[in-house]
Amino acid sequence: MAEAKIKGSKNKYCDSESRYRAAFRYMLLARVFEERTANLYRAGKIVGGVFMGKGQEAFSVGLALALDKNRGDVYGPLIRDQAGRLAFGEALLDAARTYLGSIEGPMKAREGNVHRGNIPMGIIPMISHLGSHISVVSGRLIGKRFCGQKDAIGGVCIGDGGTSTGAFHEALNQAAVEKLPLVVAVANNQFAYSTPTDRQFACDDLVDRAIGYGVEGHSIDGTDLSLCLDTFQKAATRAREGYGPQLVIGHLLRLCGHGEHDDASYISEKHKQGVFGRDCVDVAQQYLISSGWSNLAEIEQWTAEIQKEVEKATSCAQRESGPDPFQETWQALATTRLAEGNSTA
Amino acid sequence: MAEAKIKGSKNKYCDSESRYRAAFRYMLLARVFEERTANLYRAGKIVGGVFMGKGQEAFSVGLALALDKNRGDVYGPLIRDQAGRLAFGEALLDAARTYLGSIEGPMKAREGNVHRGNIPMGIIPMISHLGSHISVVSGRLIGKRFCGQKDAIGGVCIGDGGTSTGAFHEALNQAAVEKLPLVVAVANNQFAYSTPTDRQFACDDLVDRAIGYGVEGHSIDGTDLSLCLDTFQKAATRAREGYGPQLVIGHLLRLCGHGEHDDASYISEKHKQGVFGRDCVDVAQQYLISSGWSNLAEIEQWTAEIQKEVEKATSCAQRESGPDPFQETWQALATTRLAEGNSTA
Amino acid sequence: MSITYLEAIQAAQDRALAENEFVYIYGQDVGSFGGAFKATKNLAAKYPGRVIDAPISEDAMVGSAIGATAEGMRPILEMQFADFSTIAINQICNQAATQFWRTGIPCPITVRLPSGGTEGGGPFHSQSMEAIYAQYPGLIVLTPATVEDAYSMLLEAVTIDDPVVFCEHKYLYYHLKADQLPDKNLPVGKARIARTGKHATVVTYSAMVHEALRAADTLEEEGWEIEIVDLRSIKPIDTDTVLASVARTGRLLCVSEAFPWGGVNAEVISRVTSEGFHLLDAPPKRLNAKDTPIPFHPNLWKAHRPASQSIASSLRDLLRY
Amino acid sequence: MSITYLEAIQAAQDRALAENEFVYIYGQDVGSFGGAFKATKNLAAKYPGRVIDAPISEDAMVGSAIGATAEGMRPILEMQFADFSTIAINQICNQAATQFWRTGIPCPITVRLPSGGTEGGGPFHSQSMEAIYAQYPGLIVLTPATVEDAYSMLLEAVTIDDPVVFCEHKYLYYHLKADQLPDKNLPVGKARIARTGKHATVVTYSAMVHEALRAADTLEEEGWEIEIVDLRSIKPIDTDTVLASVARTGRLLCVSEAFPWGGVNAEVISRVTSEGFHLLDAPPKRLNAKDTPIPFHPNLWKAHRPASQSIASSLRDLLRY
Ligand SMILES: Cc1ncc(C[n+]2csc(CCOP(=O)(O)OP(=O)(O)O)c2C)c(N)n1
Ligand SMILES: Cc1ncc(C[n+]2csc(CCOP(=O)(O)OP(=O)(O)O)c2C)c(N)n1
Ligand SMILES: [Mg+2]
Ligand SMILES: [Mg+2]
Repeated sequence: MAEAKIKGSKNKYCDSESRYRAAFRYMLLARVFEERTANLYRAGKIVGGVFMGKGQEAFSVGLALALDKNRGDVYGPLIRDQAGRLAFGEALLDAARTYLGSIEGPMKAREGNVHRGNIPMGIIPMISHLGSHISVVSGRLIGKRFCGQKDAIGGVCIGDGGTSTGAFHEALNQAAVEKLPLVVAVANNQFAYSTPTDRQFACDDLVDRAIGYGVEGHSIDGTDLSLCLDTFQKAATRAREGYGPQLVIGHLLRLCGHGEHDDASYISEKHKQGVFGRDCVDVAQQYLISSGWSNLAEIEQWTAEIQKEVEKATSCAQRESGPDPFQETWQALATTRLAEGNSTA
Repeated sequence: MAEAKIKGSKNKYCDSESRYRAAFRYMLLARVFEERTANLYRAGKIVGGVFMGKGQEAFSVGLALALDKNRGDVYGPLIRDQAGRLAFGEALLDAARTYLGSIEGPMKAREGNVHRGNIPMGIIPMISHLGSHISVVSGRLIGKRFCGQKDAIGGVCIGDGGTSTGAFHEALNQAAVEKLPLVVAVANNQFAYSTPTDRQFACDDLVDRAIGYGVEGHSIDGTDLSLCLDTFQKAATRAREGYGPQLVIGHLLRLCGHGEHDDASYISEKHKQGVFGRDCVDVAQQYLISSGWSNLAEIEQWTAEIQKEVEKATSCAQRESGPDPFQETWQALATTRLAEGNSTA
Repeated sequence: MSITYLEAIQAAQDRALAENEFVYIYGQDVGSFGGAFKATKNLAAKYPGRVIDAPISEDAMVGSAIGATAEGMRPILEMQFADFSTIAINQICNQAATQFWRTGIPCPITVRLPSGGTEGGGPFHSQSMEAIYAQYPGLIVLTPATVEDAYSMLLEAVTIDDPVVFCEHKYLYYHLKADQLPDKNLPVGKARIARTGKHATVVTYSAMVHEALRAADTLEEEGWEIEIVDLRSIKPIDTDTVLASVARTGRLLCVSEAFPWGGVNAEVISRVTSEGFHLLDAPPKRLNAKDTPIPFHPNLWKAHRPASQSIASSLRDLLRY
Repeated sequence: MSITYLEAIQAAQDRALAENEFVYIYGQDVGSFGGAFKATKNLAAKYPGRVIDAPISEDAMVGSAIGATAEGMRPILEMQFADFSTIAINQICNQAATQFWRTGIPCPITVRLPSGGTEGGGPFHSQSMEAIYAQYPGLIVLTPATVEDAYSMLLEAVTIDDPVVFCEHKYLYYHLKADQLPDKNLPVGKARIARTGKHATVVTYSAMVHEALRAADTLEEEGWEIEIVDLRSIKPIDTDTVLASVARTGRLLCVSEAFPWGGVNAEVISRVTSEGFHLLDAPPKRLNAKDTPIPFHPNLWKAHRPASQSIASSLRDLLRY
C-alpha cells in the first residue's frame, strides 16, 4: 500500500499532552503485560494460547480512548486489543486471571486468554468466530436507542482477515441502514495468521469499502499514536453527532506471531523494514520525548511501575485457585427449572 | 436514486439488429410464459409459488446473451431470470415441467418453480438461500482454470436484497481475490419482497461497492435493453480479457408482486410512475419499431408463435404424469452402498 | 370466535409488545407488510418503531438482538423460514447459547422459526430444525402443536431468560383453529397427554401430533386405545411424562417430521430405554421423514413425511409384537 | 518409522494430490504455511497452485468447492477448526448435500473438520459437530479413531462421489502414533471391533475409542471383558456390527464426546433397542460430554468430557445391573 493512500491527517482534534501521555502508558502496560504472558506461556503456565497486540497498541488505544464507558459507550475488542481494553477500563487483573485460569476471573476459568469481557461495563466478550461480535455491538446501540440513551456510541475492532467474513459485511451494512453510532476499527496488520492481504482482498485500501456501505471512511498510519488518537476522536465525534458508522482503517504490521506458538517466519524483511514495520511504542516514546511531554527518566519510571503492576496482577492470579469441577453448576441455562440434568442415564 | 448516478453509457459494443431482435424475442417468450404460469397458479394447477421477472427481462437477457454456453460459460440465474434462462439455452419445456410437477422435468418433480438448473449445460440449480450460488459459479470458474479451460466466464444474478447476505460478500470478495472472470448482475428492483432499498442498504448506488472489492463496476438503467445488452457485453469482454469480476447494477422496478400470492400494494404510485417504472418490454418494442428493426406486424406474429410455443410446453408438461412415490429411490447419496435404508425400525 | 394457530402467534406478539416495553420484533418484511405469513400483521402500526424490517442478513439480525438484550431488551426475531436460520446458526448456537454460561448474563432472545413441510414447499422452505438446535447447550427449543400452545408458549418464551428457538409449524398456521386463547396453560417444559390410551404410547410434537391423533382414531376402530404425548418442548424434554405414559402402555412409538438420523425420536427412545427399560413390552419404534431433502411435489412430499396412515401402520406393527 | 495421526492426514492428502490431478486443497493458511496444524505441510511447494490459501470466508470456501466439482474437480477443504464450519453450514447442508438428490449430479467434496477437545481449547475450538452434519440427508460423516483410519478413510473420502464431512480429532493429532500406514483397510461404512470382549459392548468413535480402551483395561483387572466397537463412520452407521456385538455381550454403553442431547449415542441406542431389543440384558447406557459449552480450563475440560474413569464407572453400573 503506497503512502499516498493514507487519507488521515492530523487535525489536532485531541492531540493533547495529557491524553497522549495516558495513551502511551496504556500501550506500555499492554506491551509489558503481554510480554509477561508470553513468558508464562513459554514456561508452561498458560494453556491454550497467547495472542499479542505488539505493533498495534497505538491503534487499539486510539479507539478505546475515544470511548467513554461512563457515558454508556460500548466496546468490542478482539484478540490484539489488550491496550484498548485497558484504556477502556478493563482491569489488568481480569486479563491476568483469564489467561492464568483463576476461578476469580470474570469468566470463572470457563473461558481463557482473550475470550473475556464485561457485559455490564460494556465490553463484549468475544467469541472466536471472526466478525460475529460486530452486530452484537450494534445491537447494544439499538437497545440504547430503544431505551432513550441517545448519547452512547460503540467501538468495535476487527482485522484485515476478519473483513472477509459474511458477518462483517452483514453487520456493517446493518449498522449503516440503522445509522448507528458505531466506529469500526480495522487493524490491517498485513496478515491474517499467515495469509497476506493480497490473498484476503483485492481493493487498494479497505477504506474503499466505506462508500459502498454509505458510511464515512478514515485511513491512517496505525503506527502513529497522534494520528490514531486524533482520527478516532474525530470518528467518535462524528458518530456521536449522528453521522452514522465510521470505518477506520489502520495500516500497521503485526510485530509478533499470530499467537506465541507461531514464529511468523512468513513475514518478510521487506515488511519489517517497510513503512508500517516500525514499533508504535517506540514512535510514541520518541514523540513524547521530542515534544517535551515526557522524558526518558519518567518513561523508565513508568516502566518500573508497570512492571510492578504486571507482576502484582499475574502473581495474584497465579496464587488463586483454578476451578473445581465439583463446584461447577454445569448449567448453561439461566432458567434453572428448565435445565436438563447432566445425568448420564 | 438520481439519474446522474447512472454511470453506464451506450458504447454500441454489441447493439446490433439481430442481437436486439433475438433478445426481444426471449423477453417476450419469458413474459408470455410467466403470465401463463401465473394463470395456472391462480387456477390451482401450480403448487408452491410462481415468481415473475416482469420488468426485469431486459436486464436478465442482457447478461445471458453475453454468455456462451458452447464456450463453457456458466450461468447462475435467480428467481426473476426466466428471460435470461431462455436466452442462455434452458429449454422452455424444462421450465414448464418444473413448475407443473412433471416427472420428466430436469428436477424430476423433486424441486419446483424456479429451483431448477442444468449442471452439465452450465446452469446452476439455485437453492433458496440468497447469495449462496455466487461462490458456486466462482467454483466452476476455478475448476475450469484448473482444467486449463481459460476462455470461459461466469454470469450470476442477485437482487438488491441479496446483496445484504454474508454469502454475497464472501463470494464477491473471493472472486476478486482469485481475479475470476465473473460478471455479477445485481437487479436493483427497489424491493426485496416488501422491503424498500432504504431498509436494505445505505449507499447511493450499489455500484459504489465495486471499488471496495477491487472490481470494475457498471451501473445502468435496467429497463433499457440496448444499454443492458451493451453493458453486459462490455463487462463480459472485460472479464474474458482478464480484468477480473465485473459488478453490474441494473436499476429497475419489479412490475409484479414478490410472488403471485403478493399484490405488492406496498409499491407506491411514485415508484410506478418513476424513471424505472417503465416496462422494458414496451421500451424495447418501441425501439425495435422506431429503429425500423421490426414492426408491429412482425411482433404480433412473434407473439402468436410464442403463445403457441408456451401453450405447447405447458400442455405437454400438464399431460405428463407427476412423480410416483413408489418409483422413487429415496436416496440422497450417489454412493448407493453407503446409503442407509429408510427403514422406520 | 375462532382463532387460528397463526393468529395466536400474532396475538401473542401483540400482547408481548403491549405488556413489555422492552419487547421488539425484528425480521425481514415484519414491519408494515406484516411478515411473509402475516404473523406480525398490524403490529408495526400499533407499536411504532418496535416492529422493524431487517435486511437479508440473518447473522446480523441475531447478533444485534443478542446485543440488545444487554440493554434490557427482549427481542423477538422472525426468520422468514426456519430453513434460513442456517445463516444465523453461528450467532444462535455459539453467541447466544453460550453467553449465560460464559458470563453469567442471560440472553433472552426468542427466535421464531416457521418450520415444517407444506405442499409445494420443497427442500428449502420445509425443514424441521429443532433437533439441530437442541444439540447445542444453552438453548430452549419449543415446538407447539396447538393454537393454545402457540399462544401461551410464545408469550412465555419472551419471558424466559434464555435464548428460545420457537419452532412454529407452517402447516398448522391456517389448518388449526381454536375457539379462544387460553388464560393459563401448562408451563414450558411440561408435556401434555393429547389423548389417553392404554395399549401404546405415541410420543410426538408439532404437526405430527395431529397425524398421530388421526391414526389413533383409526386404531380405535380396530379396538386399540392409543395414548399420545405431545412433547411441546423438545429441549428440555419432559421425560417423566413420557415414562409415565410408557409405564401405562408398555409400548412406544416416536414420530417426528424431521430427517431420520438422530433427532427427537432418537433422544426420546434413548431416554425411555435407559431410564424405563423394564416398562417396555416391545421394542420401541420410530417414524421419521425419509433420509432425503424434502420434495416439492405433493405426491412425494406426502410419502416423505410420516402421516396418519404410516403412523397407524407402525402402530399395528408395534401392537402385534 | 513412526507416524502420527496428523502426519497420516498429511500423507493421505499428499497421496491424493499425487494420484489424482483433480484434487486440490483449499483453506485458510493451508498454502506455504502448511495449515494451522501443519496438516498440509510441504504440499503447496510439492503441488504448485493446487494448495490454496482462502480468505476467512467459510461460506465461499465451500460454495466454490461445490462449483468446482461440476468441472470434475475433487476439492479437499480444511476448516481451521470444526467450530468455524458453522459459517459454512448452509453450503454444506443445503447446497452440497442436496445437489445429487436434486440434480443427479454428484458433489464430491471432502470437508476436513479438526474436531474435538484439547486442553485449553475452550468453547469455540473444541466442538464435535459430527451429529449436526449427520442429521442432514446427503452427507457422509467420518470419524477416524486411529492413524490407519485417518489415512485410509481420508484417501477413500476423496474418491467418494458424495460430500464427506471428515471429523479428525485434534487430541489425536500428536498423541497417536502408528508404525506404518496401511496398504489396505476396512472400507468406509464398516465399523471395527477395537477390542473383543464378552461382558459388555462399548460403542464409540474418534478420541473416545482410546478412553474406552483404557477403561476396558481397568475393567479387565476387575475380571470383565469389554468389547469395543469403533464406529469409524457415523453416517452411515454399521448397525450390523453393533448388533452382532450386543448379541455377544447383552450390554451396551455408548460413549461420545459430543453434547448430550441427541447425537450418535442416541442414534445408536435407538437402532439397537429397535432392532435388537431382545439382545439386551440390561438397559442401554450412554455417556456424553456435559450440557454446557466446552470449558477452557483443563480442570473443567477433563470433567466435561467422558474419560476412561467415567467410562469405567458407567461400565461398572452397567455390569452390576
Ligand atoms: C470465522 C472464522 N474463521 C476462522 C477463524 C480462525 N482464525 C482465528 S484468527 C485468524 C486470522 C485473523 O486475521 P485478522 O482478521 O487479520 O486478525 P489478526 O490476527 O491479524 O489480528 C483466523 C483465520 C476464526 N477465528 N473465525
Ligand atoms: C438467506 C435468505 N433469507 C431470506 C430469504 C427469503 N427471501 C426470498 S426472496 C426474498 C427477497 C429477495 O429480494 P431481492 O434480493 O431484492 O430479490 P427480488 O425478489 O427483488 O428479485 C427473501 C427475503 C432467502 N431466500 N434467503
Ligand atoms: Mg490481520
Ligand atoms: Mg429486489
